[in-house]
Amino acid sequence: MAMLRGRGYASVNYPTGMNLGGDPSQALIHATTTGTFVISLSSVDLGQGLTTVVAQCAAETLGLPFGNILVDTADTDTGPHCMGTFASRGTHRVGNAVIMAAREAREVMLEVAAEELEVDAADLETDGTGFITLVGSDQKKIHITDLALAAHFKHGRTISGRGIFLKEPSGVVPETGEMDPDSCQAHACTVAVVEVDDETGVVEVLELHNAYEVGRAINPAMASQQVEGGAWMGMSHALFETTEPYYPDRDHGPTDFSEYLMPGPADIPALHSAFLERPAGNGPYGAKGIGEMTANAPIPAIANAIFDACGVRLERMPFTPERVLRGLDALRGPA
Amino acid sequence: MITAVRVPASVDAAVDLAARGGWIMGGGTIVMPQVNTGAVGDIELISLRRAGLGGIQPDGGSVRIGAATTLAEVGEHAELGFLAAAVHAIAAPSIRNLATVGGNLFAPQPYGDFAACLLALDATVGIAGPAGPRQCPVDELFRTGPAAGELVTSVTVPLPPAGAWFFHKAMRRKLNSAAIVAVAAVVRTDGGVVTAARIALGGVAPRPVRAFAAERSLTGRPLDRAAVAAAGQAAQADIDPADDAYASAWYRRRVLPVHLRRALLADPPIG
Amino acid sequence: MSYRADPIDKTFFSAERTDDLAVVGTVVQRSDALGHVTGRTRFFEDLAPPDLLHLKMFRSQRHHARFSNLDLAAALATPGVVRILTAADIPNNLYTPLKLIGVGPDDEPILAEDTVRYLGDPICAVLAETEAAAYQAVGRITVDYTDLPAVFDVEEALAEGAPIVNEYHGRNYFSYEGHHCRRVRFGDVEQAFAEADHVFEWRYQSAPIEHAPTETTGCIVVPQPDGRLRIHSDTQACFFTLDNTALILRTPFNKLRIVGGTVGGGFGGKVDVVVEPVACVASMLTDRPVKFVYSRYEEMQVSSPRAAERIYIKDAVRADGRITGRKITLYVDAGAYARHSPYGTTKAAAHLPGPYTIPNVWVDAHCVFTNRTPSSAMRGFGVTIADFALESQMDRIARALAMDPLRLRLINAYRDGDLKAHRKVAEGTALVEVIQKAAAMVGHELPEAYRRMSSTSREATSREGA
Amino acid sequence: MPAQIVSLVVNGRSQEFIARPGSTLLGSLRDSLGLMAAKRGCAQGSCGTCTVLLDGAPVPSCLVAVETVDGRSVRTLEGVARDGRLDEVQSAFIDGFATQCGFCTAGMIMVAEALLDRDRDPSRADVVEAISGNVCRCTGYEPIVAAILEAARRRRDRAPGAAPAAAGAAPAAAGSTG
Repeated sequence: MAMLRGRGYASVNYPTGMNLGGDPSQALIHATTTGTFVISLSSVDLGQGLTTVVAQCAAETLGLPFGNILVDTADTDTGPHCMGTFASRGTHRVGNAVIMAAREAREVMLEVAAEELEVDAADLETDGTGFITLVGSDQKKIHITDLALAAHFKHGRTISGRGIFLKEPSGVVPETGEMDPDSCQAHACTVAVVEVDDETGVVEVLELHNAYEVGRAINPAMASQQVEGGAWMGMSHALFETTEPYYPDRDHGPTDFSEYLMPGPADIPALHSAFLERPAGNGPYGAKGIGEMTANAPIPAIANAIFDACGVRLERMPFTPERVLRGLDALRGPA
Repeated sequence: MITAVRVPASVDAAVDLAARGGWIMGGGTIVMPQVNTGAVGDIELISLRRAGLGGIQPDGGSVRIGAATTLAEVGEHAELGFLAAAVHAIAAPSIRNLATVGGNLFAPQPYGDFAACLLALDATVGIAGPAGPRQCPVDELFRTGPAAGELVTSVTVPLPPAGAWFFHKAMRRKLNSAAIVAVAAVVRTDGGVVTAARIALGGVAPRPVRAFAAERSLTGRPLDRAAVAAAGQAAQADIDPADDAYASAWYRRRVLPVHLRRALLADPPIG
Repeated sequence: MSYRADPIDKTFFSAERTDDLAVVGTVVQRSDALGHVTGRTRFFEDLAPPDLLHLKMFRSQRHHARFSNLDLAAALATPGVVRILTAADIPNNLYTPLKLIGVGPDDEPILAEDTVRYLGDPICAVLAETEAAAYQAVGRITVDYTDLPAVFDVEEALAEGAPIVNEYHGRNYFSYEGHHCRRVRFGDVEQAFAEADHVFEWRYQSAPIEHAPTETTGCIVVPQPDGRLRIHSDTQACFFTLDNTALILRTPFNKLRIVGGTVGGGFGGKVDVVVEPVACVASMLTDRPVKFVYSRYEEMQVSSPRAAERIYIKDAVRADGRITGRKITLYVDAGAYARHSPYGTTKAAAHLPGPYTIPNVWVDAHCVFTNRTPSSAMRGFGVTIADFALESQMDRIARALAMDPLRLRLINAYRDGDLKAHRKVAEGTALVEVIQKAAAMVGHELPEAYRRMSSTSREATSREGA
Repeated sequence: MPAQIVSLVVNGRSQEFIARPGSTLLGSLRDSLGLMAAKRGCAQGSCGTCTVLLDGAPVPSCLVAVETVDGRSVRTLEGVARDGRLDEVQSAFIDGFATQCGFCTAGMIMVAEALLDRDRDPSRADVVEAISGNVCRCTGYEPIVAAILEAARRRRDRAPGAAPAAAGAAPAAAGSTG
């Protein structure tokens, strides 16, 4: 018997946004009387962290602390339309809509501040701690809380903004497939190191190395969560998962988490990842969508590593011990 | 729909209730999934949780384990240390906190590794019923099942001699997996030669099964690779594997000799 | 610091990226984490309105059959059962979710009328005071089936004489503007094969994959004082669900309100609109709150999975590693109904031939109907399985040519300004750089010429194989 | 047979409620007591989202017929924070980005509480085994394992050498290996 080790590679790209466009999302933003900005959306956070990253985008655009932002979402009576959370579109579409809304609100904020400070709005800047200040002056400044109170009670202004992002819907030329399917593309290269038990066909993934180009990691810890969770799902798809283990035969479909096989905490590989950033011109601060793609590259990387380890080419997913062992048996010839 | 949940405070009370029908329940890990999906008719549940069936009592060369003893308790008991690895391979700790020794006898394959251990150990099952208490070998219980109204009260496990206990379970992941192949065996040797072998297999038949052909093949031979390989081939006659969500019958049959060898001989994989 | 924040290598694209941001690019704590660790986050099923009714579905036990004599008497007599909904109770029983973006035809009944097309196709919905009573009643429903021939293999489904899975399509494939598949035609692949040093053709296959969110798909519908319905849902797309539901209910859109946004894992599975419509009908007809939540069995076997795909790739390759032609035939196993599969198949066609610049490309991407659980959206669908095939193919080509697999990819990698097969000019590309970075991470040595490659320009030597 | 009155000590408080035959501990916590932290993920004991501590030991509450645990002590995630202050496991989960969708979090934290109550200095393997019955579909598990190990460190740092402080209502074993 032997444990055979191998390394495999895969490089991929992934489109951001609904295929062919036509998937708008809106955002509304307004300041409360004490200078908290409430973002109203109908977008859904599946756990990927949308509500956190769009608040970061709003804070960046407004020039205010992150703590000044609240997100109120996913109520169709109170939030404007969002196409939904799918197609790696949430951060990109909703982020852009929020930035557009926050820009409009920032303009009003600076206009009111200019009136309060009796200066030109073009000469004002935000300092990131909550103050709007005159460029080059320590004295001429006003805190957003005071400003918001003044806007409402004194100037009769709403510090608010509207945002929408829409990539216009487009079609496909049916004869040629000519189309404009995406807003931008993120990229990844994964290297897998596996060990194959040549007596049982069991594959263990020892290491996954990932390089991801994401445009901009708005929150690097949360981008890492996507890479890490996706790498696990990709490994799970590669080695374990299916609702029809004997596809296309329908029998023996798993019905619970005992039968539906996924790697557990004892089965996870060492993971090493790094980001590159090539900001997308149409992305929120350059960000591209990476929510979906992180499960993709590990699958062929593992297939290729298995071949490298033992010479068995897996053409069918998942790469079960049976499929690997049948391949090994075929290579070894009749016993 | 469940019509009542009874929690009798004695075995006699449990037997009385069981005589009227109803499902006996140990930890609930087999019964409650069916209750929760409505896959039961109008029945009573009879829980053994308070029937005084817990406890692990060493008695000379054997240990009596109450049927309501949890697998977690078995796994932590000093006298039963040789079974810790087998217990550890069953489900997850939170399930083992509920699942009982008695219940595991009725776990459908490819679950029920502990039952396979009991088969290899030639355990005796204590049974209570309308006709009074009785003892029966565990393999007989597997063949015949309990009679109507009977319930398992204990298992008594003869302790294997030092170095004679073997257990190995092939799984689809490292923890918390049903058996692809489970091998439990008591193999006695004298001067390296097998004098007696009692091998039970899980995951490869509708019930845990004795590998009689493998036992015959092994007995009288040195416990080495050649003998174990021959036993592995012989064991093909002992099994009746099926396809399921975990593995195909072909795969189970194909890897059985590998796992029998890994159970009986310590030869770590060569990296 | 106990979290993972993978390093950002700023040596790449340093001229295009800046470090002048204050909040973006920093690690702030997740705004939802406190609720999660205290148990205060409210998921839809944590709502407990009084007088709640439980809905359980009676489903097809056959792959393909006509049925008659649906007998509900014993079920209706079960204590606690309030009502049983059948197809006749659904105002617009026939739908398809992508009608909102102009995709048709309607091909899927909310509740089966006289035909079931997969194991698990919903037939009628039991409403009861308790979950147990609803389950018990479901177990007492009987129906007479007349089995119809079923087809499970995508290529058999497309063969002459195959049983028709879904008569609303009339054929076992989704029709794209009159074509039997989504096509890409770019250059002349046949000429590329004729001129190639090597031609490689292999086949790839996947099986259906479940999203397996820890929280199953479901909703609770609560009638409101103003006569509207408030739908607490774990949908991934509030308005998409609202609009589809309103169409099925034949009710004004503003009669409905979706409250959601807290979802116990989606991964694409909660984009289908499969629980809200029937739960809303149930709530309207009983004037009571109704909960319809999938059991784990339903989530595993009835909810739509990631489609199984079969992919044939034939490549024309020069001795130096340049891929000059790629012909791909893709079959997406949509199961019995279209759901989001026509979209996913087009998305797959758009993704092909992968992140490589290949001058001659031919793609036929078929969206095929079979008698299995309809597949639909899942994390990266159209791309995930294609990438398995494409990147396996790249590895096999490299081995056949005895080439470094990363150098093969770098030679063929798409760059800014390249024309893709779907005729969009590539921009913002970075495949070269992620390969270079990954190579560095694992100590995979690349020659100087390959380390100097860039996505922003194509080196003159690449056509000669660097 | 009619419904029964069941008594439990939940997070240190005595509670009584009426249970219909077939009710689970999970259903009773949620429907009768309004404690919603424990989740129904599968009702089969295979996902771990409903894990609570029964007399200090983690169990899937969906598999417990509630009449069978009458009189016993139950601890849920609602009983972990004290006076509004997060405990070490909760804070480590936040700081370590060990949550995404949050649906598995309650079960994961309760398993961790039971582990750290028994063992002040668990190994990585101990943590991995402890959570091996709990499914997470988002994170890939590693951040959860890391957060539990971090929580153990924080708890040791806070009370070096002391008996576990957070045993609370659960009469957990006071011994430790640390």
